[in-house]
Formats: sequence, C-alpha cells, structure tokens
Amino acid sequence: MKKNQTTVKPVHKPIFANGDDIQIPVFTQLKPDGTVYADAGPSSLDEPTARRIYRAMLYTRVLDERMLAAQRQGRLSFYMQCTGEEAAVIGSTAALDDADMIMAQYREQGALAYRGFTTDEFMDQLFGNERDPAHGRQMPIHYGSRDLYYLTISSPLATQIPQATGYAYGQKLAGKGNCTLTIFGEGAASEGDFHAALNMASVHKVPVIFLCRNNGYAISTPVAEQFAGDGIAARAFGYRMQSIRVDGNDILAMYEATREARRLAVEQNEPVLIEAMTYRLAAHSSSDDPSGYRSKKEEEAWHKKDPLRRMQRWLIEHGWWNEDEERELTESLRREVLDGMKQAEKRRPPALETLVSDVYAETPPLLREQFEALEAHIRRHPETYPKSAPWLDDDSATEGRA
Amino acid sequence: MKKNQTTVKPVHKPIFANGDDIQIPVFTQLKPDGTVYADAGPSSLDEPTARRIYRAMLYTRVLDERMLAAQRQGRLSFYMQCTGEEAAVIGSTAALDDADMIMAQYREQGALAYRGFTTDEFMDQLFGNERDPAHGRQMPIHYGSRDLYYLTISSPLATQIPQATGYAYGQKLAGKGNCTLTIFGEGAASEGDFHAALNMASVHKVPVIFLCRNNGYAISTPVAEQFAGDGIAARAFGYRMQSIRVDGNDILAMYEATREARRLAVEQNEPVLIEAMTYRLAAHSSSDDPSGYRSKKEEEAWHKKDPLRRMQRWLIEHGWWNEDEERELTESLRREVLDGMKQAEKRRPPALETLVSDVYAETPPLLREQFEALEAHIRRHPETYPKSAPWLDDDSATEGRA
Amino acid sequence: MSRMNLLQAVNNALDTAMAADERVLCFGEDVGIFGGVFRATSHLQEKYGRARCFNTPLVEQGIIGFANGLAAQGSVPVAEIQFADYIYPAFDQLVNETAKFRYRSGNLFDVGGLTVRAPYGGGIAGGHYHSQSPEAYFAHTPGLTVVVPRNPHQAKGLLLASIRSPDPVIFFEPKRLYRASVGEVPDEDYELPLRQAEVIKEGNDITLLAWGAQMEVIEQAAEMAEKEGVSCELIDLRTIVPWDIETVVQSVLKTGRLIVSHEAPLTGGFASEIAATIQSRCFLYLESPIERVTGLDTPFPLTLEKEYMPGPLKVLDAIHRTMDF
Amino acid sequence: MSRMNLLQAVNNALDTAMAADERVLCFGEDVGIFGGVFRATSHLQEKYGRARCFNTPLVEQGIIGFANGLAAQGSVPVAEIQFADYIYPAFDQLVNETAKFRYRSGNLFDVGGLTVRAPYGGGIAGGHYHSQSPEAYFAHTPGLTVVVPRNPHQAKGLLLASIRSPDPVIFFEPKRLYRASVGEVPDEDYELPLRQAEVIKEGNDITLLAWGAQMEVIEQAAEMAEKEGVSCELIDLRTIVPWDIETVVQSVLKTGRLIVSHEAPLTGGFASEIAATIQSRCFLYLESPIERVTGLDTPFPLTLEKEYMPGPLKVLDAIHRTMDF
Ligand SMILES: Cc1ncc(C[n+]2csc(CCOP(=O)(O)OP(=O)(O)O)c2C)c(N)n1
Ligand SMILES: Cc1ncc(C[n+]2csc(CCOP(=O)(O)OP(=O)(O)O)c2C)c(N)n1
Ligand SMILES: [Mg+2]
Ligand SMILES: [Mg+2]
Repeated sequence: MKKNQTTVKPVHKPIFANGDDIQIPVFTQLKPDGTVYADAGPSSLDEPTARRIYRAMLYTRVLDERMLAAQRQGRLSFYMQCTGEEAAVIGSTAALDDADMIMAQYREQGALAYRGFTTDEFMDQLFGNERDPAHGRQMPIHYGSRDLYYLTISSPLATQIPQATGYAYGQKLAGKGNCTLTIFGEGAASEGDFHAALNMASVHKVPVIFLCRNNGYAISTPVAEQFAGDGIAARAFGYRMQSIRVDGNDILAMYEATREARRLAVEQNEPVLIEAMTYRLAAHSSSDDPSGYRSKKEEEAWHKKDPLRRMQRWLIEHGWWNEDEERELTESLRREVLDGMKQAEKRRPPALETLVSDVYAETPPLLREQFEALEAHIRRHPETYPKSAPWLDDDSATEGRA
Repeated sequence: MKKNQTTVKPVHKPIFANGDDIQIPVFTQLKPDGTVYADAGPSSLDEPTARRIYRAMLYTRVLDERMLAAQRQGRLSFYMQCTGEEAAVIGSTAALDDADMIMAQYREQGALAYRGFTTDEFMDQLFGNERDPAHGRQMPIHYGSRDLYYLTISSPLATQIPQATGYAYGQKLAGKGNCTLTIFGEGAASEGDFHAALNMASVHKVPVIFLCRNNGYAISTPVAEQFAGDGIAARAFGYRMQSIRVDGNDILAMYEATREARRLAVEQNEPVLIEAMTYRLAAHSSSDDPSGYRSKKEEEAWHKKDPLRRMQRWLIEHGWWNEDEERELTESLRREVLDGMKQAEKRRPPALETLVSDVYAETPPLLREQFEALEAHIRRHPETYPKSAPWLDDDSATEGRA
Repeated sequence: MSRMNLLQAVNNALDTAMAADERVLCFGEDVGIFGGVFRATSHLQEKYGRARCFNTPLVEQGIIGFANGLAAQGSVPVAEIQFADYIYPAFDQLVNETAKFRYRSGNLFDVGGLTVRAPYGGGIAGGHYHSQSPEAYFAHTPGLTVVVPRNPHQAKGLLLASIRSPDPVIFFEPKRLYRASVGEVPDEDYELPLRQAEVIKEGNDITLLAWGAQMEVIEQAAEMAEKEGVSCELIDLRTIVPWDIETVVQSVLKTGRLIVSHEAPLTGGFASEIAATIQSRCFLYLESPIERVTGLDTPFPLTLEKEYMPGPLKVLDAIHRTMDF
Repeated sequence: MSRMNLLQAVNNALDTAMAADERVLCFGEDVGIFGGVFRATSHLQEKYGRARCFNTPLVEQGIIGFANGLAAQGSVPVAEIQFADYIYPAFDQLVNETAKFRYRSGNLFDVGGLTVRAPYGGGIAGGHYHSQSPEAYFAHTPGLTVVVPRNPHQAKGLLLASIRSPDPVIFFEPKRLYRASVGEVPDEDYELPLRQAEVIKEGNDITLLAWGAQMEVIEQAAEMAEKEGVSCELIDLRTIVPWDIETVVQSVLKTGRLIVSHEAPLTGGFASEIAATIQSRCFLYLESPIERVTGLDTPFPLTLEKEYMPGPLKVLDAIHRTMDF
C-alpha cells in the first residue's frame, strides 16, 4: 500500500530527518568458510547451475590474469579486470533467463563468460582484429553480443542505465516475460542518468533490475568522496522502488536476491535496485596503480573475502566439486585462453572499409568519397599504413565484406 | 552519528524494502482559520517581519493579477504567476539574511518583492525596455538583482540547483556566514542536475537550502506521472541530507522551517532539503489553460487554502493588521503597479548596442563588425526596424551606454 | 487532401505512423493527455492508449536515454523535446550514444528506429531559451540525420520518412510556422525522401539556400530581387546532414553565386560547412564570394529580435553585394 | 627556465595560479590526492589543502553546474573534465548557462572566473570515447572562449591567461602531447595573449593553419614540402573562438592558398568556419580552393586510427593538390 504525506499525521514542530534511522542490512547466506548460515534455508541453486557459475567465475579469473599479463607484455593496449566481483556479476546473471537483456558498464565479462561467449570472441574483440564484430573500432573489453543479449559496452558512464529502463519498457510491451539487468559502479550512480533511469522506471513500472557494484572506488575516488548517504541502496526509497543490499562476494546471496528481483520485475513490473557490496581487488584498469590511493592492508582484508574461494568451499562441501577438477579445469582454461590469444593476435586487422561502414545504415556519398580518397592515399603511401595497405586488393575484391 | 551497512546486522533471507514504512509528516503551525495549533509553540515571527512578509505577499498577488490582465490585453507578451505559492516563497525568503543568495526558478517574484525590488524594476524587466538591466534580452519574469542577491532567472530548468551548491561552497570558503537558497518545482527535481546538486552538497557539506515547491503539476503533468516516491522530501535520505516536509501555504511553518534549515546550513554546513506542499492556483503561464488537465473542483479545494487569507487571519488575530489597512494597501499597490506599468510601457527599447554587449567582457572584432553591418543595414531600412532605428543617432552619440 | 497547418501535419504524421505500426510510440514532457505544449500529439493518447503515448518525467537526458533503449529493443520511439533549447541535457545521449550505437557495435545493435522531434527557431518572442536553432551542433556528429521541414506537406512526408528511416533522426520543427504555415496535405500515408535537397524555384543568377522557416525569408528576398531583374534559384536543403552536396553544386555551377541563410549564429553555423564545401567544389565557377546571412554571434535576444534575425531585407542586401561584386 | 613536458607545464600553471590567488580552486574526478588520471593536478591538494583542490563525485553536469555557481560567487574555479569525450553531460551547463550568464543578466552576474580543462584529441589508441576533438561544438556558442595549446610553453602561458580571463574558457589539452612534447618553460608567472593566432613560421606559397597537436603534423608536412621548394607559412590559431581572423587573412592575402587541418570530422568542423570566412575575405586573392584535411565523418576508430588521422602525408597530398590546382 502506498503511503504518503496525506496519510501521516501532521506535526507542529520543525523536525528534520536525514534517514539515519533507516537500516539497510546486508543480505548474505554463505559464510567465509563455505558453509551456509543456519537460518538461510536451502539455496535454490542446483548442481548444474552451480557448476556453470563456478566455471564462469574461474574462466573470468583466468582470462583476467592472462590478459593483464599480456597487457604488461605489451601485447595488448589496455585491459580491465573483474577480479573480486565475479560473484556479483555472475551470480546475478545466472538468476536471469538467458534471453534477458544485460546492459553492463565494462567490468562484467563474467556475465558473458556465463552465457557462453567463446574465447575466440573475447580475443577477437580484445585484439580488434578482422573477426571482431565491431571491427576493432572500440578499445579492448568493449564486448557485445546480440545472440547472448549483451549490449555492446559503451565507455561513457551511466548512459546504459536509462537505456535499460527504455529497453525494459519495450520488453513489457512485447509481453514475452523478459526483463533487463543493468550493471554499473557506485561511481556511475552519481551521474544524472542514474536519477533519470530510476525515476522513469518507477513511474512507468518497467521490468528492470538496477545492479550497482559498490566496489569502494571509482578509479581513485573512495565512496566517502562519492556520496554521503548509506550507499546506493538507500536511494531507491526516494523513488519508492524495491531495493536490497547484498554481500556481493556471496554467490548464494547474489543468486537468490537477483532471482527474487527478477520475479518482482517480470511478474509485477516492479523495478528493483540491488546494491552488491564488493571490492575491486585489482587496479581500476591496466593504466592505473592503486598504491597511490589505498592501502595494502585494505586490499589484503578483501582478498580474504575472495568470492571464488568462498564458492569453491561451498561446492566442495556439497560434493559438487573437488581439487582435481579445479586443477584440471584451471589448466585447460589457461591453455584455451593462451591459444586463443595467440591466434587472435595473428589475425589481420579489419578491412579499411570498416572505417566508414555502420556510421549510417547506408553510407552517404560524402563519406564514400572520403573513403575513396583515403584508399587512394594509402595506395600512394603503403609503407605508412601497415595495418591496411597490405590487404587493400583483397578487400576491394570482396567489396562489402564489412 | 553515521550508521551504515557495517553497523547493521546482516540478514540471511532476501528482504526487499521500498521505503513505504518511512513516514514523512507535514510540518504545519497555522490552522486554516488563522489560529495556531496548540502544540506549535510561539512563532518566532515578530511584528515588523510579519508585516513585511504580508506586504510582499499582497504585492505579489496584486502584481500577478495586474500583469496577467496586461498580458490578456496584449500589452505584455508573457507572464507567470506565483499565485497560491506566496507563503512558500516569501516565508522562506524572510527567514534568510538579506545577503543570502537566492537562486530561483521563475515563479518566485515574491522573494524579490520581499527584498525590495521596486515596481519600476519589475516593470522594466517585464517590458524589456531601455532601463531593464538585462536590456530586454530575456522573456518577461526573468528578473535578477545583484543588490538583492537574487540570481537572474534562467529558463532551462534545474540548472540553478548545482550552481547553488557551488555558490554555497564559495560562501563557505568566504566564511561570512551566508548561505544559498535555491527554489525549484517538483518537476524540475526530475532533472539530472537535481541529483548532482544534492549529492555534491552532502559530500562537500555546503551551506545550501534546497527548497522544492511541490505544487502538484509541471505544466500539465501531475505528480503521479512525475515520480512514484513519497514526494521530493524522501529523496534526501539517499544522500543522508536533512529534510523536512512543510505545509507550503502556512507562512509560520515555512518561516520556522527555513529558519531552522538556515541554522543547520550556516552553523553546521549541513545542506537541507525542504519540500513545500502547495498548489499552483493559476495556469502554468499566460500561454497555458489548465482546464485540459485538472478539475475545477481540485482548484477550488486549494483556493480555500489560500496562503494570503490564512496569514491575514493570523495577523488580525494578533492585532497586527486590520481590514482598513488591507483595503488601503491593496489600493495603493494597485495604483503603484498600474502607474509603473504605464511608464514602463512608454519607455524606449534598449539601444541597438545591447544586442552585442555582454556576450564577452570585451566585444570581439568579428562581433563588432557584425554590429556595424547591422547598424548600417538598419540605417538603410529604418522603417523596418521601428524598435531601434529611431534611436540610432542618439545611441551612437552616447557610445558605450550599454 | 486536407488543409492543415504545420502542427496538424505533424500530428497527422504521428497518427499515421502509429496506426500503421504498433511499435511506434510517442512520449515526452506533457505529450500525454494534454497533447504537448504546442498540441502536436493531441488525441494520440486517447486513440492509442497510455502505453503508446505518454508523459515522461521532466528529464531530457532520461527521455533520450529511454528512447535509445527502446529503439535498441526494436520499438520505434518518437520522443519529443519540448523546445530545441532544452535538448542539451540530452546531448551526451544523442552525440555519444545515439550517433555511435550502430558503429560501435558493428551493427549488432542500432537505434535506427529513433526519431527526436523538437520545435525550434525564433520569431515568436521567445528570447534565448525559446528560439534557438541548434542544428549545427548535431550536424557535426557523424551518425545523426537532421531534418527540417518548411511547410505542412513537407512536414508530414519528411516526418514519416524519418520515423521509418533505418537511422536515428533529429527532426526540428520551425515553431514559428506551426500555425502560420497552412497548405494542402495528402490524407494518405506518404514519405518524402531524406538526404535530398529540393530546388523550389529555378533561376540563373544566384542560388539562395536555406531550410525550415528561413525558406519563407529567402523566397521574399527572391521576389524583391526578381523585380530588380535578378533571377534567383531557391533550394531547400531539407536534410541538414547528411546533406545533398550534388544538388547545391549543380546549382552553383550554373549560377556562380551562392547565399546561405540560417537563424543560428554565424560562427560555426551550418552555412559555414556549405560555404567551405562549395568554394572547394565550384572554385572556378564562383563569380563572387559565398555569402552567409545569419543570426548574430550572440545569444538570441528578445526585444530586438527583429534586428537579430536574418530577415528578407538582409538577404536582399546580400544579393546586391553578391551581384555587384 | 625549466625543461617540462606539457603535463608538467599545466601542473605548473595551476600551481602558479593557486599560489598567486587564493580564490583559485581545482576540482574534478580524481583530481584530489591522486592528482588526476593524467596527473595534471599532482601535489596541488598537498600544497593548497582539500578545500581548494578536491575530488568531485562522478557527474560532469554537476561539476560544471557547481563551477558556474562558484564562479558567479566570485571564486576562480578550474574544473577538470577527465576526457573531453565526457564533457557532453555538461553541455547544457556550458552552452545554456556558462555561455549566456553575463549576457542574460546584463552583466549583473558573470562566470568569467571559470576555466574548464579537458584532455582531448587522438593518437593514443583511445577509440571513440578517449580521442574526440569537440572544439567545434563549443565554437558555435557565442560567449565561450576555446583555447588549445601546442606545447609546454604555450600551455602554461595560455592556461594562466585563461584562468585570469574575464570570460569563461574551455581549455583543451592535446593529451597525445602530455608527455611527448617537452620544452623550456619559464619558471615565473606569465601569460600569453588569448584571441591571437601566432605565425610560427613565415612563408610565401601557402598558409597551413592548425592548433594543438595538429601543429606538429603540419610542421612535418611543411618540412617535406619545403624540400620540394614550396614555401609554407604556418599559423597556430591557439584561440579557436573568438578567432583571430585578421592574422589568417593577412597570411592568405600574401600566399593565396590555405589548408586548415584538424582531427575532428570534416562536416561542421571548425575548418569549415575558417574556409567560409577566408573565401569571403580573400576571394580575389585565392589561387586555389581552400583545402581541409581532417578526420573522417565517422566516430573515432581504434585499430585503424592512423588511417583516420589527418597525418603529415595527407597534409602533404593536400599541399600538392593546392599547389597544382
Ligand atoms: C561520463 C564519464 N565520465 C568519466 C569517465 C572516466 N571513468 C572511467 S571509469 C571511471 C570510474 C568508474 O567508477 P565506478 O562506476 O565505481 O566503477 P568501477 O570502475 O569501480 O567498477 C571513470 C571516472 C567515463 N568513462 N565516463
Ligand atoms: C530543461 C527544461 N526542460 C523543459 C522546460 C519547459 N518547461 C518550462 S516550465 C516546465 C514545468 C516545470 O514544472 P515544475 O518544476 O513543477 O515548476 P512549476 O511550473 O510547477 O512551478 C517545463 C516542462 C524547461 N524550461 N527547461
Ligand atoms: Mg566503483
Ligand atoms: Mg510544479
């Protein structure tokens, strides 16, 4: 039932409130030792889903380690890790229907791993080669997949949040029972687009789940300089939106909370805000060095809460996993990633034509002219353009390949 | 004391909350009959202030009636009334120091009236004549006064809200004990700038008071299509900002709440959000006709809550006012406004030069050239430019007058 | 055929589009039951229901963000921005998102279904926040299409084409013509081509180019000039970007003279692009410098609006300068 | 004199400005203890305290809104936008507010104290969201001043002049030069003039005009051309608006030929304004069409960045076309 000013008795002294008395607890089910809190009840995670999740978490960890190393070796220009936040990302993804839309920020490769993005697909994007569906136009980690309902990543922060509200509105009209999950950082939640998105979602009652990864930092900016309120979850009350704060390193809680959020979204068209309390164990990106703004001690404390280890203990406890499997899987994933990388590195760059395609559905004459002038220019100076000159003849033979 | 997730016991079942259990009462002191609620305690309004307030309210009402009529007669291009919201605007202004900054939206002429903006000043702006300090550049009602610490009105909604945060930050550094009051509608509070402003103010602890006039509508859009939450006051909790909901038609409550808010702002650098519950008794503007989107019945119910009548009864009750004074003052204000209008209408338009001055501190050569070409053009076709041609010679004789 | 003003033509186009395709949605501030502050969406909520025509909260960045998402999902949103002057809070969503959606995803996702409508331009005593002509900001943004109609017939045909275009379109409606421009409009569903300028009147001595409400102005100037014996060719650009270079080049190759006129300030206005391109492509054929007749390099004023505006006499003066060069 | 890179020169200018005037404040995302993602604000918080140099929440529209208010109050804010690509959420605050603050109030209020700094431009493998050159958007906005330095010495002098200018300034720093451009920079406080282009090198056959990092490119092209016997005059525009028409006109009256080059897309880029103005003012002196060598009309790409960029060879090709016309 909606309550508002008209149902509350007026007061005659000026009493101010800042919401300090509102208590938003953390929802958690899994203890650090891998056992479950007594009053948590049985998890709804079944063995195949649990194994699929864990595989995706392990894959993401392996991918991140390998690709950061590749960046350090100068093989890759840039990288961003999901490390420490795998449970938040993958636990929520697993609770969705695989045809639900995901609109993420950039640190959510775990969601793709869970949905079956292949190593080749990761690598082709990272190396921006000719098989990258986005033709090497964006920086590494800007993945997208239409088949996996994963919107191509866009660097400007928070822009995907009101887009998620709109997408979900379309899903509601389409009536197929799908919803949209949008994931973003607690820093991005400061943008005006966040406010717009949540307000519009609650007014128009759309099936969207807003998942904030509160990982403590936006690059170097700690949450204390990002907001003064009680995290992100408390903001939902301003929109009368359902919200929950979850231990983001607890796979069971993330799965359960998102499952319930999805039910609210899809069955009742209630948008939901989830705040996952977690920590960015790695640097912001390969260009960043966190030692300038946070302590080793703090990092170590969070390493102890590593979501992978926590889930692993739980799986083993259940007899759904063992050390041998772990070793084998890790090794095979490492091999897969390394092989994939080696192949992707060797693939040729995208065709010159892809510089101008997709700006419009049909390339306008002026842009076509610019392209032709560029092609002629490159033919005059092939040595200056090693990424495109060698393939010009191949490409013009297969015109329109892009 | 700050509480946050770390001090609250975790839970092990997924419990969602939407803030429905948070109760934000309306603060009110003055009953519709002009008497005060028993437990309200004595008002801190003294007689001179009360009379100054009431005079400003009456002035505003008279001005609005006269200028709407002038618009209907075709003497004025556009007008916006404060009608019904005088207590919210003037009560809050009266609780400030006269050197506190006010950054308003457009419906707050009452604040200027309280601070002593003269009838001539109103009229010169409304008619955009040569004495308007802004040289007839903006539409009617876009007043501004440096002497009265009233920022010139800007049409794009909500832009003044983060500006108020910044201005107040400057005041805090200046250390003179002043604050900024920014006033805006509940519609404007949907803009991204609102979120930015409140968040930054609470992080940086600046002496700013955010006063939302929740008057039920943004043009035709009722609050139910503007937000789903419990008004605007509830949003403060997301930023851990002090907030209060006030009966916006109750002059005593508005004064008291703002006084207290100012104390929090200036003494403790605590930003405060005030939501004044009120109603736009008139149309949105002279271009609007509300009959298409709201009922006469609703309007009538609010006419009964007219803040002027309520204050008048209270004043009479106190022996600070009587019917004769009311009649005399009303008449003299009417005369003053009418005379002022007649004079302002007759004044000449701004000098041509004012088209190009103030774009930059010093007019760049290209713009100067454009001006000279324009002046020459007008001299060739004086009949086409009746607003500027007749004065060209005068103006070039007094070069730089603008 | 019915006689309509430009506003009615826009309303009729929206009605036609919504009737023909249930994926078409109209929304924005006050567009619901009220039908928009200019009444361009009148009766659409009654006819198509609240799910397809509705008010949004007052947040332009949200309106366009929401619209981008809807378009990506496969709906066909027609979002209204109440005045073009208030489109800037949505600038990021338009310039960084809408414009780049298809490109950055390699066509995995696109927002081609999106149309953004906004009343624009001066001449209504609106001062600097109800008069702006921001087309040049968007014209510098690859991926966007910007369209401006000059009369009711054009408005309906171009708006229907915009809604159905595979690319996102910003459709600026000259609000000064909303009620002032009246004409015959076909009742049936029809589209006029995007990316094509239209030669409104042929002539030999000079080419006058404009769009939207400014067409009326150059027509008046041309009439005066014709009386003095100057034969003017008139072109309506219609689609600002991607623009129809060929039609303009052909005209200037013939006339050897060009005047481009718009209300927006001179510096960086779209006339600069046209002048820059044409001086390059018609260099040897130009008999005199390309002239631009535009607003001043100032915010849009109020009392002295007429002085600011590039009216017919200013265009005529420019014709004289150009012919006498 | 000290040897500094461009980043150090910016840092030094900020330090100088903060030391000289306690009303000067620096803020933005990560500019506090961290000193900004490029380290342009290193050590300023240590030196001047958290009240004068601080992190803001992650909200560009808020940063500029806040900065506008601070400037109106009489402070001298220097706000950083982390990348120019992320300035668009603040577009409304800049274009509708900053630019019109003084005008709309008849000089009762102004935000002349405001300077907005943002790293801009390509060449760092940044793709379309870390490479943009948005100067033309702001150049179409009367009331704004846009400044771009080409090297460390210029950066310090122009930034100090911008901070102290009575008008709000958007100061774009070519981030590709942050560490690449190194030179002697005076240790003392000095200002270089705004609104003045600089003739870097005199020549007789052709004028090459650019700004920022693109100066290097036209210098390289000029060197190659000189070897072929073409004498090039090089101009750094420095202030994009209000721009120094006179210096460019004088040069083109002498050389009769002009090439303007920038990284931003061709259509509606600022080169169009320059070409439009110069064809008009130097009509009878032009020996060949004014050429523009710019980015493509596409978003900024990644893998094929070099192909997109208007490099020295493209400028050289244009010199040939122009000389051979
Ligand atoms: C609009 C915009 N502003 C600034 C940036 C630069 N930027 C990239 S990531 C980042 C921090 C984001 O922090 P958060 O949202 O908490 O996500 P996290 O990196 O912690 O996962 C910033 C400032 C950007 N990409 N977009
Ligand atoms: C950014 C922006 N968007 C739209 C408008 C058009 N507009 C002017 S007033 C208004 C409604 C404002 O409603 P509210 O904030 O509730 O104030 P009220 O008129 O009720 O006092 C709108 C949509 C505007 N001025 N600025
Ligand atoms: Mg974060
Ligand atoms: Mg309202």
